[in-house]
Amino acid sequence: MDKEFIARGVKRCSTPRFLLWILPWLSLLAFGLYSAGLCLVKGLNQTNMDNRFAFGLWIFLDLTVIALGAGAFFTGFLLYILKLKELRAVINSAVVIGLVCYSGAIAVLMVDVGQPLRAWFTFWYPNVHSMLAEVTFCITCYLTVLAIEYLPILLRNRKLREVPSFLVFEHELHKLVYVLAGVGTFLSFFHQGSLGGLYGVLRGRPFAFREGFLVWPSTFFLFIVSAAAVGPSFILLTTWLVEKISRKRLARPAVLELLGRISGLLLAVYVLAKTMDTLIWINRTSPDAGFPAAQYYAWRPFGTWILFAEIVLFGLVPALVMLAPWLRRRTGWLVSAAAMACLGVALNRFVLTVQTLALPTLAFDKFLSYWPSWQETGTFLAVVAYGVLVYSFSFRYLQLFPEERELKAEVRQEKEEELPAMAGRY
Amino acid sequence: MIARYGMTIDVDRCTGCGACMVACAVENNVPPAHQGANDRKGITWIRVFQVNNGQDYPNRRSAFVPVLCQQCGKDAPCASVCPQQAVEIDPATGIVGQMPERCLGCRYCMAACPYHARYFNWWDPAWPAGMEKTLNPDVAPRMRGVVEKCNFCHGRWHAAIERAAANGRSIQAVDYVPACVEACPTGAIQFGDLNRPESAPARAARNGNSFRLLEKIGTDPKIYYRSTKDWVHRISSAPAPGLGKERSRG
Amino acid sequence: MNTTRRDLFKFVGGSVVGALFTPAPWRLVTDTALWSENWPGIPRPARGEIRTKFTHCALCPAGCAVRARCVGDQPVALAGVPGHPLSHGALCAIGLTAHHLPYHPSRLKQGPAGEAAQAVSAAISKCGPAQHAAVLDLRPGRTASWTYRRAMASVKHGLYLAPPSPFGGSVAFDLHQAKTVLSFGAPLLDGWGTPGNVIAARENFRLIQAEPLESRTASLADLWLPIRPGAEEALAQAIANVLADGKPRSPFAAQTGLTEQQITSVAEELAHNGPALVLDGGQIPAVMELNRRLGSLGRTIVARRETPVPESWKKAAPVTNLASVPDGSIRVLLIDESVMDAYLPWSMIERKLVPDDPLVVTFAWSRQGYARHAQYVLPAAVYPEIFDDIPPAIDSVAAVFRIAAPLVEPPAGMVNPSEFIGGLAGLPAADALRQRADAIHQAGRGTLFTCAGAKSVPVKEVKPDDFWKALNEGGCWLDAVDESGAGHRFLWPANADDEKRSSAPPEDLPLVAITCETRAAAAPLSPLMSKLYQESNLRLAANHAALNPATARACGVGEGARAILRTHCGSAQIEVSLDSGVPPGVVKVAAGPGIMDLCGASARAQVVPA
Amino acid sequence: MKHRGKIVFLAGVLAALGAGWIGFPYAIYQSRPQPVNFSHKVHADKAGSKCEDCHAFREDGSFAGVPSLDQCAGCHAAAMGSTVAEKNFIDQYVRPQRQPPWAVYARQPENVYFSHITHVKLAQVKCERCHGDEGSTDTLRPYRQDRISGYSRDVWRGMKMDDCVACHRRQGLEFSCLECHK
Repeated sequence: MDKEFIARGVKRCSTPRFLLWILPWLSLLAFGLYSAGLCLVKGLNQTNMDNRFAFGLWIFLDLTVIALGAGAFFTGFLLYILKLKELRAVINSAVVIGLVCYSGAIAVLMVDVGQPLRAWFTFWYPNVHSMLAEVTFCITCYLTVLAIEYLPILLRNRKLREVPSFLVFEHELHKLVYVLAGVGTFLSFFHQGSLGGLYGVLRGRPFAFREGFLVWPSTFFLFIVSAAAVGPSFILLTTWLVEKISRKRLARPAVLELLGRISGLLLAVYVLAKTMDTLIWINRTSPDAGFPAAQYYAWRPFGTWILFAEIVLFGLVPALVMLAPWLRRRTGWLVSAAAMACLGVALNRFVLTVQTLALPTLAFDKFLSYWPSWQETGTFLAVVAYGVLVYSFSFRYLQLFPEERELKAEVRQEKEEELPAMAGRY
Repeated sequence: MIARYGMTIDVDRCTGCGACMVACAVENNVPPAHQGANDRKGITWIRVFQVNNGQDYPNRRSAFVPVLCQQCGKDAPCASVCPQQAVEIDPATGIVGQMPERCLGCRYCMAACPYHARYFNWWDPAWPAGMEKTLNPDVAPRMRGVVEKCNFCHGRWHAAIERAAANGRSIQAVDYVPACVEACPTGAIQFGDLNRPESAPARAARNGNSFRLLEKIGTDPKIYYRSTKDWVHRISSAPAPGLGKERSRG
Repeated sequence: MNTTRRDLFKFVGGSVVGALFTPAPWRLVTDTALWSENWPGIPRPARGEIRTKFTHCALCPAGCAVRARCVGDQPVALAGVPGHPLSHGALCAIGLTAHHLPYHPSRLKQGPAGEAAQAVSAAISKCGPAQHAAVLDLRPGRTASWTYRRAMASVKHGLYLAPPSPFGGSVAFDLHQAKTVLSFGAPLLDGWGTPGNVIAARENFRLIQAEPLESRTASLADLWLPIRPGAEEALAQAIANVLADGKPRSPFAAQTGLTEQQITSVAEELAHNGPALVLDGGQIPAVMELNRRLGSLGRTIVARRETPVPESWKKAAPVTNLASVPDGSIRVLLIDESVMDAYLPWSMIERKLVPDDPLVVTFAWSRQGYARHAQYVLPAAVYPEIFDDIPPAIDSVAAVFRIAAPLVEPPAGMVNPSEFIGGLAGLPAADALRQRADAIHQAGRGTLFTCAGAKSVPVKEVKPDDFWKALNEGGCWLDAVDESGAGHRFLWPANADDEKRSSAPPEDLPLVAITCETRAAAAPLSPLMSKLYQESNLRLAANHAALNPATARACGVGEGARAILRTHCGSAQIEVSLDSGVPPGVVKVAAGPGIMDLCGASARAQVVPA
Repeated sequence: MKHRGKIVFLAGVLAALGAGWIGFPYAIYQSRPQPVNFSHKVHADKAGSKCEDCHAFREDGSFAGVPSLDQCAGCHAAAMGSTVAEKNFIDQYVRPQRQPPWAVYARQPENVYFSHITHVKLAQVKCERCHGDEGSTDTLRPYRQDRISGYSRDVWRGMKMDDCVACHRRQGLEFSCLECHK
């Protein structure tokens, strides 16, 4: 029934089946919105955060999600600025993912603050020294950029094209795309960095505090590199996932491999930098603050294993895998390496947010534990569901993978006849 | 800087009676605990911790340490992080001010504070019926969802200024004492202007038995603790895991 | 021409664009932000002229002087009165928040006064030969106490009961004279006597605290002797031995859990660094014997004169020690718990009542205390509403007279205990305080301290009306110190419940429960005290207990676990926390009325998982 | 017709502008009459009283603000003039000893600390500087308060934080938030 919305030349599953697919996600979203509503109406006493664990699941989610969403700007950067034409195959998908991640992050932030009605003060009375102000500015700006980047994709929808003015508008927008990519890249570099700075500047938390260059602590730069590294990995991962779920070939293996290579390369750089940073921190920064670094890892359960997992297991290993051509060529290795890279960055964000707050700072403090309440978890899940939904709709009605059509043609006919039932889960 | 208000707290004199904690709450219109509150969700601008030498009975020795906002120096960890200038250091008094009406409740400053001296309003303030009549008119009650903390009883500072103006005295670097200082029955807490060499905290700053919490992280606090016991001095440094367990109550 | 949907879109689009160029959206954004400053539920403190009133705190026998900061007539903050001869400007946490008490959620608003009065007179007429109608006064020595005694003198079978007290109450411990103080678990620095006075004297004496737990006092003492629970008497004996013949006799020394050398050094200090003073919580004869041997009697333990009373009052019932009343002999018991020095375990009172339907009437501010056991609960005014005097504290050498003048008007429907009990005997009790004040003025001794100017004047120089006026404005009368007191005969303390101490530990009660925070059980607490008991764990909250980890393991309970505390008086639920500073085999439990009924000061106990 | 679309769009713009500039400023306030039709003018001229006669300072330097009933009753125990306003005042408030529920035009938000004495006595700021010529008005205009924030309209015009800050900045007396907030 919604055929005229679906792009020409691609096949999508029947409407009922699509509804069946989005139904669980919708219900999850509904539940999430309910729990978020509770937090907004009744206040943050609905969460398990407290004065000592001032940040919890949500901030961890924000940092992670934005790191993963970095694929949007970085792919744009590679494609439009560095002219890596192959990446045209995934750029639209990247933009949607970016949009999802950033809007989701901002939505959660609005629930996370105690007085959302005053959130705009940050723009009216900004404190230029605050990393959080920097973050807020960049993220909101970049979200607008993403929205503008998303528009052409949206307007290219088969039905909307019928409006002539839209077509013109879309065309005009398209000329902007290079500018947008440039601006987006700049903004993203900045706020990925400030997100890192968020914790690096906390001199009161020697576990997170880092020295740096100019006004920025080292985490500022580490975050940029790690985000840039993991962004492509995440796009790789999602593309592969969508291919699996939709039973379609959406991008050529070469594209995924390229993504993998870029990811691997940057990840290697990141691991190197991170290692150096850690060594400096262990041997200078932390002891200077009177905190022998060994102490941090004496508080169970956060032993040195977490450091190892973060740098070696989920850093070095995937980097090497993605750098080794013969491994990269095997989809299994490539995808799992990408997954590990994503996990590694998530772990890094977890350490910075949760472990930092769990560790005592005063001699008579205790090691703290925290477990999110169902309202927090619900809100978290809402973002996931929201992401899946937006992506599903975009995938169904928009051209996320330009190569899909050609690839479809290449696909041998009989394959489709063999198993018509399986044709197009979407 | 006109004045630099600070405190000296003699740990050896503190009996842990808690008078300072309730006097503070009375002065600053801090509501009684919501029944869901605990020692991590409550609001105690000044909180007395019972610390001990880490040994067991019968060798256990305890001391009481009142911890309030340490009123850090010019690079206070909380001031620089606030995204919308709700935290600032008053150049006229050196007091680290927190503006609940400007605060959006992001709690970044709480994560930044190593002394856990900042408190979030997890609930809307609530007093038993009729008890709101006992609120102090010099301090505005805060609303849910914002951060608050000790500001050396700013209401009293305002009152002191008015009194000075009425009596034709200078309104700069006025003399006043915060509620906790007034309430302390043993005189363990003393308050004064660090810029005046003869003031109690200024003298404490020069005293050999004085120490400040986590001096090494360079926050330059204005609260000087004092004790003749060596093991008490250990609380000024970083936590040590082994001792950490059972190291404190309060 | 008909409007299409596209027109509609265009119009809406246009108005949206237009709206952005009007103040409306921006003002709305601002207003909502401002609304969040004063949305419903955020109270607005009343403004008005700031006035100062003075009174005395009636929450404990210390009766500290209080300066109230009022907006108009409403007190908004309490503080001590610097320079006060007794309280020296100190005020404890409970006293600092007392102006909240009239609004306490669990406060009693009304009660069946008339009904109770009839029931009482009916029950009195039913009294058998050996039965009594008694008033239990939990703060003897007040003017109200005299009213009770006068009433009971004329009421048939009337009896006036007071809690057991050292030497019958007319004796003071003079810390200012002492050089060395040995305290057997007396909470010297945690609410004992007049806190301000103790602190003022603290510089001059060396404090040795003999106590199983590292209490607040122990942790601040110059020397803490961690003795075995219940070994106070043994230590006293052992020290006495040393004083007598140079070394402790073995059985005692062993029982204390201290080394002979420790005991000997303490004894020598007491002997050589005098004047000495030995204090204890529950009056132990051996301790008093020790004081006698150290020559403390008459030096650091001195007689205090009675505060003068009108001659006409002298025909009053004697003060009877509750402990010395035969069990099962009280048919009617009126308990005045509107003010309370200490909470007596209910079991101690209950066994004095007749077995067949005794009548218990209590005057209380809430149902938390003895009201739980009474047939009639009559709502009494609570400080700072009450109009009552506070007898001298245990550490005040001179007789004093100070009044808790009301800072707030009591609500309608409150019952005044002395008017009620006086009414039983047809005594007018309304202006008893004034009569007492006049009697004091006639006696002409001593000085009057006025808070406003913080100065003292001889009573002789004050006119009776001014004297009365001053007393109502927080003034305090201090008697001249009685030099003749040295020759005072000290009557030995009646040994309260020694059978419990002497009995061997029963198998099923392996632990010793020691109650702390006992003042919290006696005085009403402001909701704001949650700062100490709930929002921090500075003090152990009622019905919370601390155990040594080893002991807890043996009992099968862990940190934060709910458990049952059993004693020979019954059982109650407690919440357990672990503290390796608590001696093994001991339950440190915070007193609420329930726990006090269960354990008193200390009792054999058992802890089992709930 | 060709421009139809544009016209419709413009119509929308104009409609919004009208509503936003003319309708909204009225809608946002709710108006409340003062309890008594008090005339500053009469008291200033006839009674020859100055501002500080009624709006006095206390010894501790705090500002009494609107006088309490007994202060009014000091003169108006019985009618002095023949005005209806005075008669009503005496009947409704003086006799029953009921405080008139004055609505203070210049009442700042709860979190604002303003010291009259430092401004009036030390800085010699004239009352009119902030309050306008309230002292010479003959009637009390109705009190208008913002429907959402609940703040008085006068605060919005000339007594906003920005206005305070602007003046303090000129004097070089701008220190910190808690200087003027409580």
